Amino acid sequence: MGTKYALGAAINAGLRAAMTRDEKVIVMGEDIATLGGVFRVTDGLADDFGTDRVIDTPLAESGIVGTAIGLALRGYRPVCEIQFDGFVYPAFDQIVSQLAKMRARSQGRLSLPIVIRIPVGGGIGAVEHHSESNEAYFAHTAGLRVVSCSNPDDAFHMIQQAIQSDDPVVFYEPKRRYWDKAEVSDEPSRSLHEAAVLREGTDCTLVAHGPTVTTALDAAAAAHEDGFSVGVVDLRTISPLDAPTLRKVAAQSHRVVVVHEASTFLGIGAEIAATVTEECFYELEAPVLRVGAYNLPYPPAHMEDRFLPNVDRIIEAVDASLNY
Amino acid sequence: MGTKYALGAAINAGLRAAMTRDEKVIVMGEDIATLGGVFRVTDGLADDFGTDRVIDTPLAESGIVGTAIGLALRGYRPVCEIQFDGFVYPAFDQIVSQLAKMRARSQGRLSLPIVIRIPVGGGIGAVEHHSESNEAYFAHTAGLRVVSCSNPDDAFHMIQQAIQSDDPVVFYEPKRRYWDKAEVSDEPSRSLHEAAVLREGTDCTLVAHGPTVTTALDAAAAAHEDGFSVGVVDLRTISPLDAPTLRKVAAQSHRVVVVHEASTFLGIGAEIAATVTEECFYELEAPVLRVGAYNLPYPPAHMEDRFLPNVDRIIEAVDASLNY
Amino acid sequence: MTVTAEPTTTSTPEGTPSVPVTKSSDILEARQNDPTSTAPFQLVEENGNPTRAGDDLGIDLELAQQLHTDMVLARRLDHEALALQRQGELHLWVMSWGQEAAQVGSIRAFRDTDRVFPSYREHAVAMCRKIAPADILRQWRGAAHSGWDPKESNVHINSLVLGTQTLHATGYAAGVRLEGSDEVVVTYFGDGAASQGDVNEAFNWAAAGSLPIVFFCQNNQWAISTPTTTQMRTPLHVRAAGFGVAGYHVDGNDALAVHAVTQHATARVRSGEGPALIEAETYRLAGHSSSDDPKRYRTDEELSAWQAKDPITRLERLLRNAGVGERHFSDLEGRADTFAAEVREQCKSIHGDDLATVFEHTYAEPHPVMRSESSQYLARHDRTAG
Amino acid sequence: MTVTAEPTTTSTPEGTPSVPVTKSSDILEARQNDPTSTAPFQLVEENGNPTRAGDDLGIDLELAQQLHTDMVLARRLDHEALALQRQGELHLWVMSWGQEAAQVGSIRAFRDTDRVFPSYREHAVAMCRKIAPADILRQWRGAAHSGWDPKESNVHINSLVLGTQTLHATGYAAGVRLEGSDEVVVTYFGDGAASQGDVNEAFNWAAAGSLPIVFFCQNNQWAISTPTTTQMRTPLHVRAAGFGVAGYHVDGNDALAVHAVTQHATARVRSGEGPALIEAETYRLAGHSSSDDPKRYRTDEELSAWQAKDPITRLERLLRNAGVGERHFSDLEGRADTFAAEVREQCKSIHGDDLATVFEHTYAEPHPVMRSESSQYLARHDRTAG
Ligand SMILES: Cc1ncc(C[n+]2csc(CCOP(=O)(O)OP(=O)(O)O)c2C)c(N)n1
Ligand SMILES: Cc1ncc(C[n+]2csc(CCOP(=O)(O)OP(=O)(O)O)c2C)c(N)n1
Ligand SMILES: [Mg+2]
Ligand SMILES: [Mg+2]
Repeated sequence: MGTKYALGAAINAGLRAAMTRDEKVIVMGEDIATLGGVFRVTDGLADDFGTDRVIDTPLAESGIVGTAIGLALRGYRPVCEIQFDGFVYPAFDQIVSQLAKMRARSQGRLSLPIVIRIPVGGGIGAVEHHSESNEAYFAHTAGLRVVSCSNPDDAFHMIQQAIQSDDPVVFYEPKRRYWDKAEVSDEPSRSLHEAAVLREGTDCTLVAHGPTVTTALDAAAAAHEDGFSVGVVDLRTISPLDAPTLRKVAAQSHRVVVVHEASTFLGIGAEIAATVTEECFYELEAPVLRVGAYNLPYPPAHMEDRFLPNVDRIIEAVDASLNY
Repeated sequence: MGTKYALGAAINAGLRAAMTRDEKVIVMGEDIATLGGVFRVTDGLADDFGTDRVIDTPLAESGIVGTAIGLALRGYRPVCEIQFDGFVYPAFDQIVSQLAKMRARSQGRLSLPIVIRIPVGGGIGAVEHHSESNEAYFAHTAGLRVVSCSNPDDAFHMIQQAIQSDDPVVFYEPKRRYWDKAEVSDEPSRSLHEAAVLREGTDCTLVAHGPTVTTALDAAAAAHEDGFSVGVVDLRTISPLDAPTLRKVAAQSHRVVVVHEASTFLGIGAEIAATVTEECFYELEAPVLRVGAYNLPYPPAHMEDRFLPNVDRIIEAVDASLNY
Repeated sequence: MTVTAEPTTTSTPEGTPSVPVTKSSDILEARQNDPTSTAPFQLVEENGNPTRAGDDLGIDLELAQQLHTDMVLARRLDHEALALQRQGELHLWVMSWGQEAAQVGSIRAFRDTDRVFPSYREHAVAMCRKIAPADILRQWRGAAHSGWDPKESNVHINSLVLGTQTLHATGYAAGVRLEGSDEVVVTYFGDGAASQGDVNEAFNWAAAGSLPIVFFCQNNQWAISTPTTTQMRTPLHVRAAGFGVAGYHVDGNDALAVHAVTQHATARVRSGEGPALIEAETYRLAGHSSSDDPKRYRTDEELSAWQAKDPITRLERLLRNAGVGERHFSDLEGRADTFAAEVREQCKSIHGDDLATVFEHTYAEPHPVMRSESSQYLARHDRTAG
Repeated sequence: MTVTAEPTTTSTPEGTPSVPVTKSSDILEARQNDPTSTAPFQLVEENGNPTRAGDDLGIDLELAQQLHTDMVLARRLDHEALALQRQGELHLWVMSWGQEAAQVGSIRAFRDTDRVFPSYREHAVAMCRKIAPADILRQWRGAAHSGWDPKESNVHINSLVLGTQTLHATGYAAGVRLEGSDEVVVTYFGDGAASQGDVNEAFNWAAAGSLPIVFFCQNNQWAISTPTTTQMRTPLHVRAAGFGVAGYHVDGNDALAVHAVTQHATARVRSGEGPALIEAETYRLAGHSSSDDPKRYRTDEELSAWQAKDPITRLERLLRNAGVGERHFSDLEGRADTFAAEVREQCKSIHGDDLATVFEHTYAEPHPVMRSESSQYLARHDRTAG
């Protein structure tokens, strides 16, 4: 392609490509057909693929995932949109007890190639339930795959890779980055479950995903100004983690700081800290530190800047790591 | 008291004491009144307190938690039973978005003193959904408290402390230990959110909760035979963690192995590893190791012995830690 | 083809002492689960003339003036709030424009001691319960997640996860019933929310327990861009009757009809006959929220057809026909202007608390993570200012 | 008091070519959402005599023999399985005892190409779909989480989380409809499960989409210890009608009536008229499961009253009255004995796979955690034996 896409438009293009390639791919959710989704990520799909394949559903998340399971059993590859992160919980049972477990339950006989798209995270000044980061719940659930894109190129390719996967994939879209533009390549540069080392560092490595990748890059640039070599890894895949890449950067930089918007307590940072420490105990010069949201319910928009990890808090953690 | 109680009977006695003390305490759930619950934990309560306070509900978990919230807003202190761990997910939205967040949402104006009792874990040869360990989901959720009892004395006191708490508490009961008998004291020996050091150790400390505490004690005894001093901590509280106690034992024994029945990936062991390492980096001689279930959906009963952490796997981890 | 909607497992005696069987209650009782009805119950036609039922029941002019006043002020809140949103003073606004009759007509039929569980669009309800503009706007300014103290207004805070509040209301009603109180609980929700499992669990739970609750559905024809035809096959009042919940169908743009039906249903519920559902057929004249562009999904014709049914115009016509003098209208305009100024002023006076307060409000009892993170936080930031 | 249950947003033309309007279909059609009915539809009385409707429609003796055979074999499975459980050969058994007519009467009215979504008690259904005893018992022996390949039997695996399968069935039916296929989907669930949000979402979703699905409720009066009066206020077929799902009410202990109603409803669904629900009034004669003690919650009188309605006895009486010779019964006894031996043998031959297989079955595609944990696991244990 080579042309610039906003992240949301890149997902739209990726959905389009997947639907063109495979007529079993269908897209379903609340307000996704006529309206094109509240973020317009599915804009125009109903016009081009028809309302048999781009389906406005009743307003029921358990129904969306539950019927998607039935459609998958019939041979379809449903891509479900959950309108906002905070509205996925009514579907939790269908995701955790049915979607995740059906393959193991059936001794591998039944596959459920379903993608659940979730616009995630804060920073858009929204009301309650519209800014949550709930990847840890799904990452803790065996049977699911969980990925998180941070830029248009990944968004375009990862959504297609997720749709091609025969496993269920929870696909996180960083809603406050929907309008960020960048070039999109013709071919994916890596497989779905590989992390990307966006910046090499020898003093410390920041590990981030989704919306916080940009923040981490900014922090690394600021640290560079101060004379420190700070690397950045874009996780991309949350479950499974790309442990080899994490091990590599930990061994190289001896210090790791994980950044995410979810609360730190049992957030993905805890798993990364545990894994990296287990595998690189002697290489580490400091414990893996975590910069996440505070362990509070997502606060009113007015307070979100102070709630979310930002460059200052990342730098604070890098300093703590360097001075440990 | 001084008399011996089975763990299930101790909870029954605790509920009875709480209901006698405060008439706003009500107990509700599926099959809990006439039948006394599938594990008979609420046996006889309906006879003694009446079916206004011991309520057989329709078969709907979201309804149980959702209406309990309404009852709490009316001034009651509902204790909800979820019949089995795997059936809590239909209530996930009400627990995570409503129960956990109502107090923060209302700027502290509304308290929801609700206890959700969940018989948890495997080892009873049950069919699917009856053996899960899902504490990590709730522990990651700010606004909830999560506790786990391992013996009759704690069961008796902790259920009362949980009911007295003005915060919502997820209360885990180790179902395969329901029939274990032990003495129950008149007064609680510690507050709800304190861990218990059951055995001191200088070479390594095992940290366990609920059903795996007995397994950890057995492993520690076996290690002792082999000449190692292995301590055991019963977490009791999963959220908040008792970090001071964890720090203390880590500093003392320099090696920590966490044991739980949940999958290790983002299980509570990950948080304990991250926290302990962060706070005791220089005291540790080895990374915190985790012994949990494999990262699979809970398998058929026929395979559960090989799935669950057992003495052998704990000893294997202790050895790995000692030889790190 | 018809079904018995009369509950079969619990008897519902007609004419219990607390619901006197009068002519008006006969007319309204006949509307409960009425199979012959295709049109919702009306007292006032669009042109402001009483319908046949309006003539039979008689029009309460004093009530009409009150409801008209409530509606005009509520609409003014909407105008001001949307303007404030456009000026950047609010993050978001969800308009209740066009739905005023459904809201004020219903809430005025309850006692102040009856607990309300709203969804998020019930500003007109909130105003009738004397909730201050600042408290209504607080949430939409991003300053707080809720605006008022339910213990004062007897209105629970808004629920944004659709349908969840119907179960809270059901549980609250179970508490009311346990105490033998004669309070009634009312919960508001939309046509879209009715597709959620929680709402249907609530219908069933309330019916099974014969609880004192009124489910009030504002069927405004749309759930964002999704029409009711996508949500359901039968009208909601029919569905409710299937659960054993007494179902009523009313013109939600006719404030007097809404009031009459609600009053009737509520009396029935209060007397112990179990839950009722009122489906008020209305229309959201504006977008779903200040972020929405309704032109993407609905036609100008549909909009103008509903504009012709505007609930405020209808009552104004009725009042003028009935000879209510200009004074009412001009006084009201003055009052609305004063109110508008108040809204603007109160809006700008809302200053959210600092994040520090959230550490205090998340748990009732001491919590070590709160303690340590709160001190970290305070060390990072000055406690004052947001 | 009655409500129109005829869906209002979609027309359902009577007498479309695919549902020929015959006398029998008239009788049965009249049973759909029948407001005058308090008693469920019957063809055979408890004493084995045809009812008035049975006389009118005529009794199909061949079918009766088939259903009788199915039921006797299914009951035998229950007896053997419970005995095997008591001997420690099964971890758990959930008896369908008493519910055989509801199950065989319904499943025999579908085509083999119609996909079934069972709950967990539908062993008689599974047997009619030629699922082997070993495959039925596998799950209850703790050897696997499911027993059979849905692609072979066209029966989906059991769902233990109550009600979840109704949404899967609804989605599957949506797929059937997208393809314009004339398949019908059927899902089984219990009176207790009907309180779950998922089941009601499924009713609504299927009705709104006019999907080709039959919801089959075995109302066996109990959900473990909880009676239907605690679950709901109106009978379930009435609730379904409220959603716009055609509701039928049938004596679930009358295999021929269940068959007739199901055949009728299914033809209607197949012809594109949207979903149907059949509520079969039956009784679980044994405990909820091998772990349950039903004496704790129900009376001996209730049990004996229902024993008198035993579906097998009823059909046996009918067959004997109709002059079906002893041969049928003695042959069947022999067949049941052979079958019982087969059940015992197959049960003991079930050997679960090793946990190693779960590492292979959890994900379709390579997964590093599976790979590394699986090798750890294999290093710990010999791959063979369980
Ligand atoms: C569980 C859940 N899913 C999705 C949403 C997003 N959402 C907010 S309002 C809305 C439409 C609601 O429609 P309706 O219930 O008819 O109420 P109305 O907005 O028309 O008043 C949607 C889909 C939500 N708030 N909660
Ligand atoms: C979501 C969920 N909650 C609770 C249970 C536990 N449970 C298993 S069977 C049962 C009763 C089911 O009753 P019903 O639906 O009438 O079916 P029946 O057992 O009578 O066939 C219960 C409560 C479950 N399996 N799933
Ligand atoms: Mg609406
Ligand atoms: Mg039942």
